[in-house]
Amino acid sequence: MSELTLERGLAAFRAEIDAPTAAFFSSCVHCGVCAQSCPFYLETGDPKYTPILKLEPLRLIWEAEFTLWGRIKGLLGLQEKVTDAMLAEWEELLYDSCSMCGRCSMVCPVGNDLAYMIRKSREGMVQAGHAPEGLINASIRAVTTGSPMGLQWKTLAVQIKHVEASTGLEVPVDKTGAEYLVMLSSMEVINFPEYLEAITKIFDHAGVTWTLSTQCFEATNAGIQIGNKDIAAQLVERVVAAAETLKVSKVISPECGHAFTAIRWEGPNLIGRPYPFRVFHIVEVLDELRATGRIQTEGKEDDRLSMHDPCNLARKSGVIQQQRNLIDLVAEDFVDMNEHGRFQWCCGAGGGVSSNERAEELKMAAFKRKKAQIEEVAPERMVTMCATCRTQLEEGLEEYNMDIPVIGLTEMIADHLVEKPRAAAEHDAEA
Amino acid sequence: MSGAMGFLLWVKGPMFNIALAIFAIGLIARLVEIFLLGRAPNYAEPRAGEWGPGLRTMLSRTIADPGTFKRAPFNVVVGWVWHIGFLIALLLFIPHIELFKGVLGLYWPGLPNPVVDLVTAVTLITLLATLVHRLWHPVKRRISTTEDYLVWTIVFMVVLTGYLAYHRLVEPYPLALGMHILSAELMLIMLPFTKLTHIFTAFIARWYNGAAFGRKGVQS
Amino acid sequence: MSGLDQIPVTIESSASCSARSRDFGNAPAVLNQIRDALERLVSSGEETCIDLNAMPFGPGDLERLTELLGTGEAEASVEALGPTRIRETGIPGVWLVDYLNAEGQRLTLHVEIATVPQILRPQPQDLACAIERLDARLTRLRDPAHSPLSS
Amino acid sequence: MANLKTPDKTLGEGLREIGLSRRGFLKFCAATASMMALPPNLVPAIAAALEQARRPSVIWLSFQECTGCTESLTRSHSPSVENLILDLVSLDYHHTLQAAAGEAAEEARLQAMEANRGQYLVIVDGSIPGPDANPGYSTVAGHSNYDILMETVEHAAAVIAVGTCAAFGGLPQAKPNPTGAMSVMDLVHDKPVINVSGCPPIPMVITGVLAHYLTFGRLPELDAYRRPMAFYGQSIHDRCYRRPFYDKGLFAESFDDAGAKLGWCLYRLGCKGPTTYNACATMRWNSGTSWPVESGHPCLGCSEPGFWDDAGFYEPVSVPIGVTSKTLIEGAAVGAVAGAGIAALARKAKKEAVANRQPVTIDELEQKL
Repeated sequence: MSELTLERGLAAFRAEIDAPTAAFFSSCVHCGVCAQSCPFYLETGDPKYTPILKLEPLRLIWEAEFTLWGRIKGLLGLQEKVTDAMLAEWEELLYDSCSMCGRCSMVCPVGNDLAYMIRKSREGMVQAGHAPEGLINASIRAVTTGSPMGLQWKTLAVQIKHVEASTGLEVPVDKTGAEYLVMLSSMEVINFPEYLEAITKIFDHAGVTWTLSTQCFEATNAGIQIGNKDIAAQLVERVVAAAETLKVSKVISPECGHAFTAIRWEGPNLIGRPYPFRVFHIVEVLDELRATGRIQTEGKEDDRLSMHDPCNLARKSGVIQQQRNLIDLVAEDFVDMNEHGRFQWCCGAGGGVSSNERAEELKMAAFKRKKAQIEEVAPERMVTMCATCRTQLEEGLEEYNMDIPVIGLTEMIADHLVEKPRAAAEHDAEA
Repeated sequence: MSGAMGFLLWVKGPMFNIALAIFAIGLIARLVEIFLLGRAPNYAEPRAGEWGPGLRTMLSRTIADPGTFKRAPFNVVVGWVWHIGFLIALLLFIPHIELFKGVLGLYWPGLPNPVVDLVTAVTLITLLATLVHRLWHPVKRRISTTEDYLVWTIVFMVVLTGYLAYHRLVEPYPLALGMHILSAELMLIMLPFTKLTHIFTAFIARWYNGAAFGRKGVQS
Repeated sequence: MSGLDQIPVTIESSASCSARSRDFGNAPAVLNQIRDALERLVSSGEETCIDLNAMPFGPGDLERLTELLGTGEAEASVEALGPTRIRETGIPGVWLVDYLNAEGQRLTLHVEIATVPQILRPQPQDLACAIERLDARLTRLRDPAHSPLSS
Repeated sequence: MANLKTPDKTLGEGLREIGLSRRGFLKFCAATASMMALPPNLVPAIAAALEQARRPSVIWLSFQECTGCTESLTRSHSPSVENLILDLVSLDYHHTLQAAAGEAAEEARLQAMEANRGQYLVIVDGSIPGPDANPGYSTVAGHSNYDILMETVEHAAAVIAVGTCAAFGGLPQAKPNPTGAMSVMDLVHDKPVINVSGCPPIPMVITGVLAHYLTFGRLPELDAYRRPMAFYGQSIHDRCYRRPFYDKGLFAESFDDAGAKLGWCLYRLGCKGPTTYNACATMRWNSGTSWPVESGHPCLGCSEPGFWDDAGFYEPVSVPIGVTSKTLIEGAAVGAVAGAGIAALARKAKKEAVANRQPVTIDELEQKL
């Protein structure tokens, strides 16, 4: 029976090295500025969490096998080797203390995209058998049950019934030819059922045709978080198959950061072909509806609101202005954090850290950076658009006894929809 | 022939050729190593092109974002000062321009010697500051390798010997000049095989970074 | 041969010939050196001699220096191994001593800071035999057989 | 040249005998001090020493040379003092100047050597084909330069190598050095050797060194290249009246530009002043009239070893020797091949890693729990 070995790990590291990786490692001057962008270092003060240090195994393989000098050093017996013990030591650095937020990639003076290389390093770690237990479990559940939390359609079916009862609207399921296929995340289904109700209302209000798929409802991708292409590709294939079955032209990624990265940016490359449909984050879709006048809102929230940009959505996907357009529609007193958008700070839970139980302490330490940011602008409530971020914010704020509720942006929009202009809106749209 | 003049003629002649050849071999090898690796095709629908954002990042990374400046002002300011000082001394000192003219055939106007002299003194001080920072700052101390100290030493030696030679503080002068040229040659030899490569590859790295983010609609 | 007159010749005005009426800034340094020496002369009587030949003068520097020093009242000449011309400058106690060879070419040029330049003073060894020499002449004067006078 | 034995009379007595007054002697000493580049306050000491000095015997050997050094010396323009110095030595053998010829000339040399055994000075101009070179490149009376040199210096008090050829090999030693030329100090190891380099040396420097020997009876303080510190202690650049322009960064860029006319620094025109140690800037040439830099021409560095093989007379000091962009291009070509080789190896390994890649399965992951 096959097993994960160091050799397979080294081969996977090797296979990941490309021109950008080589350019990045060639350029690092050990200035340490990346540490100043990493919440895990800043909030623990432990220099081993310096981002570039986390990449040492990948760098060693690059140096030994991809450079002239490394080859010469190898012949002289001077080249350091990557060992199983080293990878075991680095497991904490590559998983527990990195949310792949990509902030270091934005500040590195020589332009190294460190998050890109963390993602690559995890490929090697999985093949070498050095992934954290929490992420292994999530991956196994995702592949075997379709959801990293083991959630099944029947649970969702119950939710759908509730939504239909409370709104009096139909939640379309398996509707071939709808414009949008709506994907969900298990966390939303369990923790934030308001989301499904909100989009049901908004799409009804805007006259959008959409559907859920019983074949696949889960957009999150444990394979991306653990860092394995095989699992990630399997999970993406399920989404693609569902979309192709229902012949939709657009797929909507839910309020979840890494799910968007998985199906929007990595998906086509994992399956090795372009999609026959386009992928949008729900925030992008809502902003598009707003821009074309298909969302009519009334009333505004009058308390002081601030917003947390999910890393995967803002810095790593360029969705930054859209959520601000939407919040301006429904909030009177919105204040941005000092560093937001592409320079926002991670909540600390991304990149699989939240699925990695043993990283709990580090995760809460990293949150202190976000907490400080929140304290700076002192909002009464926080708005965000990622279920993982939202959970982390809620847990973190509670941990520090800060009475600041966190709400999803989509729900907030749904709460302000104009009640009866539906016929008119449809009329406008048709006109 | 031996002695200081013999040493100077050796570093100006055979040694310079050796250093230049190793530099050219190493640098081109490194660049070929990088570019021949290529990138996997990207099937994800792009939000924007790669070239524009890539080129912009090549320049924009020179200036730190305000947050980083606030958190690492020493890195940013001292890094800037010594890099600019080094470049001014390297590119705008008239004897150096004559060297470029002699080897490459390219030349440009220079700065008056006292200006370069002042800049060199500032560069030396800031270089010392970077060493102190490297030894003192926990992150820098943790990630520093022998190579970092070796590279620091050679860069410092290049500037220091240049300063000593200009002020003729070492006698005889051919020895002072020879030591300066030799230091520069050692730096040239080390360049393609150490982090000094960033002089060239940082711009490639920045392009890839800018292109990757730019493709996703973010100016990095 | 006819090719020679095809070479273009331009005659530039004397204004662009820079060696005239321009100095390279070395005179003030020497003047300061002279000033220090004068102070020593006044306070302790110590005399100083500066060899201007050893100065890295540029064209015009020497002229500038002598111009700044000016001309004094005393002038002397010594005929020994060619002429030596001694000239007091406008600064009392500062002398220019110009050693020339028989063809009038300069051997060396000194600035002497002294009450009287060394070369004008009788030499101690000469002074020692001065009385002897004068006595010889007196003897000759008393003994008419040895006239006419000659040395 | 008849009297081959060093006379017993002192220099002071000799000068007095030819009717020089004490003032004349003082003047002679002042001129000698200036010539030796010594400060005027040493004149009394020089006078006292010269008073007691004795006339040495000098043998002048000329090897692979152009007679420029002799020309420099004999055509110097303040003959009275330098002639006095030369008159005060007993020049017992000199190819160009001696009246005797053929065997009589060689006999004079041997006689002088015998008569002044252990006390005579040997002056050499020109380089010497070394012991391993073909001796036929330069012979005198059928004897190789090497043999004559070694024979003559054997009982000498000291050797003065006059001119860059004798001091450092000079022009004959320039690449590819067909005659296997060597300098005096390459060959003479057991006698004091003083180098008076320059192509030619400043005449006053040649006589200055003789005067020093004459005055103090010993050799002057020497630098690392065995040159008298008094003349070679400072570089041309340090004593150059155009130095302030270098310091300000004002350079002539061609021989007829405004900078050249204003007398700016000649560094960019190839001046070797920074690396050249000589007394031109203060002693000047042609009886103190001018010197190369004053006449608007960069210093060639003629008093330094290897000056003929440096980058070129009109290449600035900072320009490397024999380096062109060709080196870069050739290096780049080799680098491209090396880089491609490494990249090919890496790509092959990478391809293999991809081809042999085993997909991660749930079972494999489960084993790790």
